[in-house]
Amino acid sequence: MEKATRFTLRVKITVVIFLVLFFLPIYTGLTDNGFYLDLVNRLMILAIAAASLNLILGHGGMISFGHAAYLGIGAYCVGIPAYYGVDNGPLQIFLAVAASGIFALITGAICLRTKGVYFIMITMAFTQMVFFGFVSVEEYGGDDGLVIDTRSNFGSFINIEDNINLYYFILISLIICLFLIHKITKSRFGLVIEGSRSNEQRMRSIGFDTYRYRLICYVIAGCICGYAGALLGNFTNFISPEMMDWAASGELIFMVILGGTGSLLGPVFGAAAFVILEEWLSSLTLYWHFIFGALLIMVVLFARGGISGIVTYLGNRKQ
Amino acid sequence: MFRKLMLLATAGMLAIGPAVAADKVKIGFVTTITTPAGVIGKDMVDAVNLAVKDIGGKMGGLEVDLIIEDDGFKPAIGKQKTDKLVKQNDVDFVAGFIWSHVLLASQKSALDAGKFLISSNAGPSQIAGKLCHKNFFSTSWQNDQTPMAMGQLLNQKGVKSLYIMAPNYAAGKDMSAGVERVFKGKIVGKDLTKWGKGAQLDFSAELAKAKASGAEGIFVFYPGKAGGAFIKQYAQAGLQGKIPLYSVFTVDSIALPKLQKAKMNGVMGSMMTQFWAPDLDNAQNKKFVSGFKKAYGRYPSFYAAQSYDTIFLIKSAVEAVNGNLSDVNGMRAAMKKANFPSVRGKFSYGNNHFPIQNFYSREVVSDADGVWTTAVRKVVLENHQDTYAKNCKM
Amino acid sequence: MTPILKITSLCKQFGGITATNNIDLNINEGEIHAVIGPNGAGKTTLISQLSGDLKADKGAILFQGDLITNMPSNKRSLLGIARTFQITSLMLDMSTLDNVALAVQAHSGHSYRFWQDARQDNQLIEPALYVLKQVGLLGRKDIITRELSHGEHRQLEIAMALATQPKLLLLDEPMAGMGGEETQKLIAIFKKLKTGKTMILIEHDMNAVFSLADQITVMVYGEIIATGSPKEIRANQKVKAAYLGDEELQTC
Amino acid sequence: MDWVLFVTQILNGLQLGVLLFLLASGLTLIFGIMDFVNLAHGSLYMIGAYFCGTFTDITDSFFYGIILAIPATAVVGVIVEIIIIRRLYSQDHLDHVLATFGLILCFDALVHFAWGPEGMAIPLPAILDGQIEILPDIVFPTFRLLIITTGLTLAIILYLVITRTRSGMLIRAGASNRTMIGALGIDIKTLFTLVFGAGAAMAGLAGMMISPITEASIGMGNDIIIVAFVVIIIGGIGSVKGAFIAAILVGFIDTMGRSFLDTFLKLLLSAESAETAAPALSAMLIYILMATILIFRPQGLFPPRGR
Repeated sequence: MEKATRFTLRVKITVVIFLVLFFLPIYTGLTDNGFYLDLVNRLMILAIAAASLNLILGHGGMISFGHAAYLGIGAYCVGIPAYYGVDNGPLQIFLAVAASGIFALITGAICLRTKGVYFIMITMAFTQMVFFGFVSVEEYGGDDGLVIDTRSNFGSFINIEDNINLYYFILISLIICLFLIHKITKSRFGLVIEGSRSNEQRMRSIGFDTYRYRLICYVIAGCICGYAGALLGNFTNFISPEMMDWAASGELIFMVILGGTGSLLGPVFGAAAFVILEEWLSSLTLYWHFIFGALLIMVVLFARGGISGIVTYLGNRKQ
Repeated sequence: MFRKLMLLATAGMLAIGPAVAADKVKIGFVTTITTPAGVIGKDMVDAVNLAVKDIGGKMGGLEVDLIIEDDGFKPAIGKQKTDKLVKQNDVDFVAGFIWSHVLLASQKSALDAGKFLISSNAGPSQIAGKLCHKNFFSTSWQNDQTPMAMGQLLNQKGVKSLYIMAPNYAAGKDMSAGVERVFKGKIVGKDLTKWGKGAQLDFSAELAKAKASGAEGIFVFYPGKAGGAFIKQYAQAGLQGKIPLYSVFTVDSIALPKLQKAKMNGVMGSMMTQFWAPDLDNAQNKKFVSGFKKAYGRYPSFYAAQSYDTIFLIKSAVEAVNGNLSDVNGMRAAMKKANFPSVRGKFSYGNNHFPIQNFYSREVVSDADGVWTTAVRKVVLENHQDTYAKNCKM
Repeated sequence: MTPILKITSLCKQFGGITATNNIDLNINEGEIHAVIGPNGAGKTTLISQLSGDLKADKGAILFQGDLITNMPSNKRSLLGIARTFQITSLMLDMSTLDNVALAVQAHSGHSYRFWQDARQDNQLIEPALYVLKQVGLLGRKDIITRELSHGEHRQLEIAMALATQPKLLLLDEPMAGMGGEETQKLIAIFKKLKTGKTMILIEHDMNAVFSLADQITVMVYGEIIATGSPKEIRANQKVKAAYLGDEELQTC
Repeated sequence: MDWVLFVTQILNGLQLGVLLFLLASGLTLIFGIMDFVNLAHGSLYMIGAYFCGTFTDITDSFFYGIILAIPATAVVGVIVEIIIIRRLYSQDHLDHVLATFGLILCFDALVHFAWGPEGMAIPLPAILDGQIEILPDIVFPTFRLLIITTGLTLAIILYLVITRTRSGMLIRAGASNRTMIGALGIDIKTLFTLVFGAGAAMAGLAGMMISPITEASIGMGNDIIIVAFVVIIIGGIGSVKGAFIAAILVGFIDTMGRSFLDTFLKLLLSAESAETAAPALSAMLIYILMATILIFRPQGLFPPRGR
C-alpha cells in the first residue's frame, strides 16, 4: 500500500512538472518574458548533466569531483567545429558524445583503480588538466572562451536558432535522457552497478568483474553529460574553460545531493532548486553566497534524502 | 507542433501590442562586484551613481533607471546577466564591462537584441576589428593603444631592452602586443601568468627571471588588486632602482592608497601612459574629480572616469532624440558625434566607435595633501586611433 | 580419484606475521572437508586465498586441474568456487531477493544488458526464489537486507553462494553466532547439499564439524598439523595436545 | 643555465613548498585521524590573513599582528569544529565535500561583509622589507627567507611533537588506525577538536605569511586548497612526512615549470605558441604529477601503515 501511494504522488508531481515545462513558452510568450525561458533552458541542461552524474554518484557510488569536464568537452565539440564554419548538428552531437566517452574511458580506467577520497581527487585532477588544456589553446580563445556564432544545424528537422525551438529540443532531450537512465538503472547492468556500490568485494566474489561494469557506467555517464555540454554550448552561444572549473563540478554534486541521490527526478529537482536559488538569492542581497552556503550545510545535516526524500516523506505521511 | 506553439506565442505577444511607451531610460550596468575584482566594480558603480546624481537623475526629460548586475568575474555569468537585462528588464542600454572576455561573451546577447552596448572599460581587439558593430560604443580605449603609447614613451626615453609581464587573457595579450608593436628595442623576456579565478599573485619566479634577464626596463599590465601585489613584490625583490618600472592600468588610484599604506616608496616616480589623469585640465574633469573625492573621500580611478563618461554619452544620445527611445538611428547618430563633455576633453569616434584621443605619460606623485596620485607629464600619442579600426567594415 | 582442489606450499605473510605457511592440501570431489584450529590459525586467510580475495605470496592452487593461483575472485567464481564470509558481507541496501538474483545473474552470461527490467526477469527470479526456499528465506524476499536478523544474514550468505551453482563451496564459520535450532537447520541443509558439491568448512562448533565432515584438517599457527577422517583426528596425539585439549571442544 | 637564476628559483620553490606544507600538514592530519575531507581549510588560511591584517593595523606591528592572529584563527577553527564539523564526522566523504563547500561560501561572504571586497594590504616592518645577499650574487627578499625558515622550523617542531610526545603518539596511532584511539580510552572528541584547532592555526599562519606578499583577499584560499589536496594525496593521506615531501616537490615543480618551461617549449614549438602554452602547461604539471603517482601508487607515496 505504502509503495502505491508514494508512486502516485510521484507520478502526479512528474506529470505536473512536465505539463508546466511543456506549456511554459506560451506563458513566457504571452508575458513577453524570454528571460524565464532562458532560466528554464539552463535548468534543464543542468538537470541532464546532474542526472548523468547521479547515475555514477547516486547509483554507482562513484563520487566524481570532475564531472564538469564533460560539459566543457561537449560544448567545445559544438564550438570548435562552428569556429571552422561546420555547423552540422548531428556531427557536432556525435563528436560531443564520442569525445566525452573516450575521455571517460581513458580517465575512468585510471580513476577506478583508486578508492574513496583518492577517487574524488583524481577525477578532479583530470578535469583540472582539461581545464588548463583549453586555457592554453589560444586558437579557441584560451582563457577568454569562444563565441559560438551559429548554433547546431539540424537541417529541416528543427531550427534551434529560434529560442522556442531550442527550448523544446532541450525538453525532449531531458525526457529521453531521463528515460534512458531510468531504463539503465532498472536493467541487469543497473543492478550490477547498484550492487557494486553497496558491496564491491562481494560482487566480485559472486562472479562480477565490477571494474569493467563500473567503467562502462562511468563512460555512459560521461557520454550523457557530453551531450548536455553540447546543448549548453548551443544555449549560451559561448564557451570558456571556466565551465570546467572545480567549483562547477562541485555545483553539479550539490544539485544531485540537493535533489536526492539515486532517484530519477532528484537531479531535476536539484538543478531547479540550484538555478532558482542562485537567481533569487543573488537578486536579494550582495551576500547571497552566505545564505547559499548555509543552506548547503543544512541540507547535509538535516535533509539527507534531498528534495526527493522530502517528497517520499510527504507521500508516506499522507497515507 | 513547435511551429504551432510558436505561432500561438507570437499571437499572444501581438495581442498585448508593442511595449508600453517608455517613461524611463533603462540602463543596465554589468560589472564585477563580488570576488576581489569587486573593488574595480565599486569604483565604477560609485562613478555611475555620481553621474546620475550630477545630471539630476534625468536625461531628455526621462527618469534614469539604473540596473547594476554583477558578472562575478566570469564570462558565462556576465552573459547570463546581459541576457537578463535584455530580456527581463528590457533595458535600452547595456553598459559597463571591465573584462575583455566578459564583454566578448556578452556582446552577442545585447547586440542581437538591438540594444546599445557601451563598454566602460574593456576594449578587446576583436570588437575594434572584425566584430565591430553599429550599436557598440566605447568610452575607454582599445586595449592596444595605451601600451602603444608606452612603447612610444620607452623609445623616447631610449630604453634598449624590455621584460614584459602580463596576465594570460585577452587584454593581457593585447597589452603585450601593443607595446611590442611600437617598442624598437629588444624584448628580452615575456611572462604571461595565470589569470581569472585563481589568478597567480606570487610573482617570485617571474621576477627572478626578469632580474636575471638584465633588461633596462620592465613593462607590466596588472589591473586591479594584482597590481598592488606586483608592485610590492617588485620592491621586495630589490628591483626598484635597478630595473625601472613602466606600467599600464596597474598603478591606479585603487592600488596607490594601499601602496602608500604599505610604504612602498619605490613606486614614486614610476611611469605609465593613459588617456586620462585626475589632474587633466578641463572643466568636466575638475567637476568629476572634486565631486568624486567629496562624495567618496578618495581619488577616482580611470575606471570611474570612463564610467562617468558613459552616463554623459548616453545622456547626449537621449537628449538628441528628445527622449524618444524608439529612435535608435537618431541616438546612434548622436553618440557617433561624441558631442558631450568628456573628462578627457574633446575627442572623436572612429569608424569602429572607439575614441580617437590623446595618450599622456603619467608619473606617480604626492599631491598637496600628501596623498599619492598621478600627474600628467606630456602627450605621447596625439589623436591616436587604434590599429584594428581598418579591419572594421563600418 | 583425482582431487578437485590441489593446494601446494601456499604461503601468506602480513608484515612479519605468517598467516599461512606451506599449506599442502588435497580436497576430493564430493567431500565435506572441515578446517579447524584455534583463532588466528590462518583458516580465514586460507579461504580468502582459495577464493581469490587475497593474493598468495607463494605456492600454487589447482582447481579441477587448472592453475588458479593468480586468478581474480570473479573469475574463480565463474569456474565454480563460491565462498561465504565470516563477517557478513552482503549488499545491505538491496532486498534479499536482489542479493540472490545478482548471484544468479553473475552466472547467466554477461550483464551488458541495459534495457529489460531485471527485477521482472524470470530467468533470474525463479532460480533465486528456489535458492531462497532452500535456505528458508522465501518469506523475507522483499525485505531490505539491512533489516534482516543475524541468523538470516548467515542464511543469505549461504543462499548467495549457492545461487552461483558452485562446485566447490568455501564456508567460513557459517554457524557463527547462531542459536542451536538455527544451527541444526543449517546442518540439515548442508547434508542435503552434500550430493554433488564439495565443501570446505571452517567451523568452531565441533558438533557440526563432526556430524558433517568427511575429512578434517587441523591448523595451528598457519601450519597444518594433521589431516584425516574424524576418527583419525580424534585419535591424533598431536591434535589432542595442541587443540583438542582446549576447553572449547569440551564445552561445545 | 644561469646558476644565479637557478638557485634563486630553488629558493622560490622552497618558499612555495613550505607554505603548502603549513596548509597540508593540518589537512592531512584532519583527514587521516578524523577521515574528514575539509575543503574549508583554505578559508582558515584566508581568515588568518585578514586577522593578521587587522591586528597589524591596530597594533601597528606585523609581529604582534601574527602573535594575536594565530590564536584567533585557532579559536575560529575550534568554534567551527564544535558547531558544524563535529556533526559531520559520522557521515560520508560526499557530505564532507558538500558541507565544507558550503562553509567556503559562508566564509567568503562573511569576509566580504566584514572587510569589504577590496582586500587588505599588510605592511612589513622595514627590516623584513629588504633583501639579503645569501651567497655572492644571490640576493633574496628577506621576508621570503623568513617564510622558508618559519616553515622549516615548524616542520621540525611538528616532527618532534609527533614522534616524541604522547599526544603525537596518539595522533600517529589515530592516523594509521582510527578505531584504536577509541579503544585506548582517549577522549576522542577533545583530541579531534584540538587537532582541528591546530590545523586551523597552521593554515592561518600560512595565510599570514603570504599576505604581505600578495595581500589578503576573498577566495585566496580556494585555489591553494586544491593544490594542498594534491599535496596530501601525493604524500599519502595521514602522513605528515609525506605531506612535507610532497609539498616541497610540488613547490619545486610549480616554480620550475613557471621559470623554465617556456624556454624548454620554445625548443619544440614556435615562440608564440610556447609563450601561451607554457603558463597553462605549468599549471597542469602538478595534476599530471598527481595522476602519474596515483597510477603507480594508488595510496600516495607514504600511505600510513595499517589502513
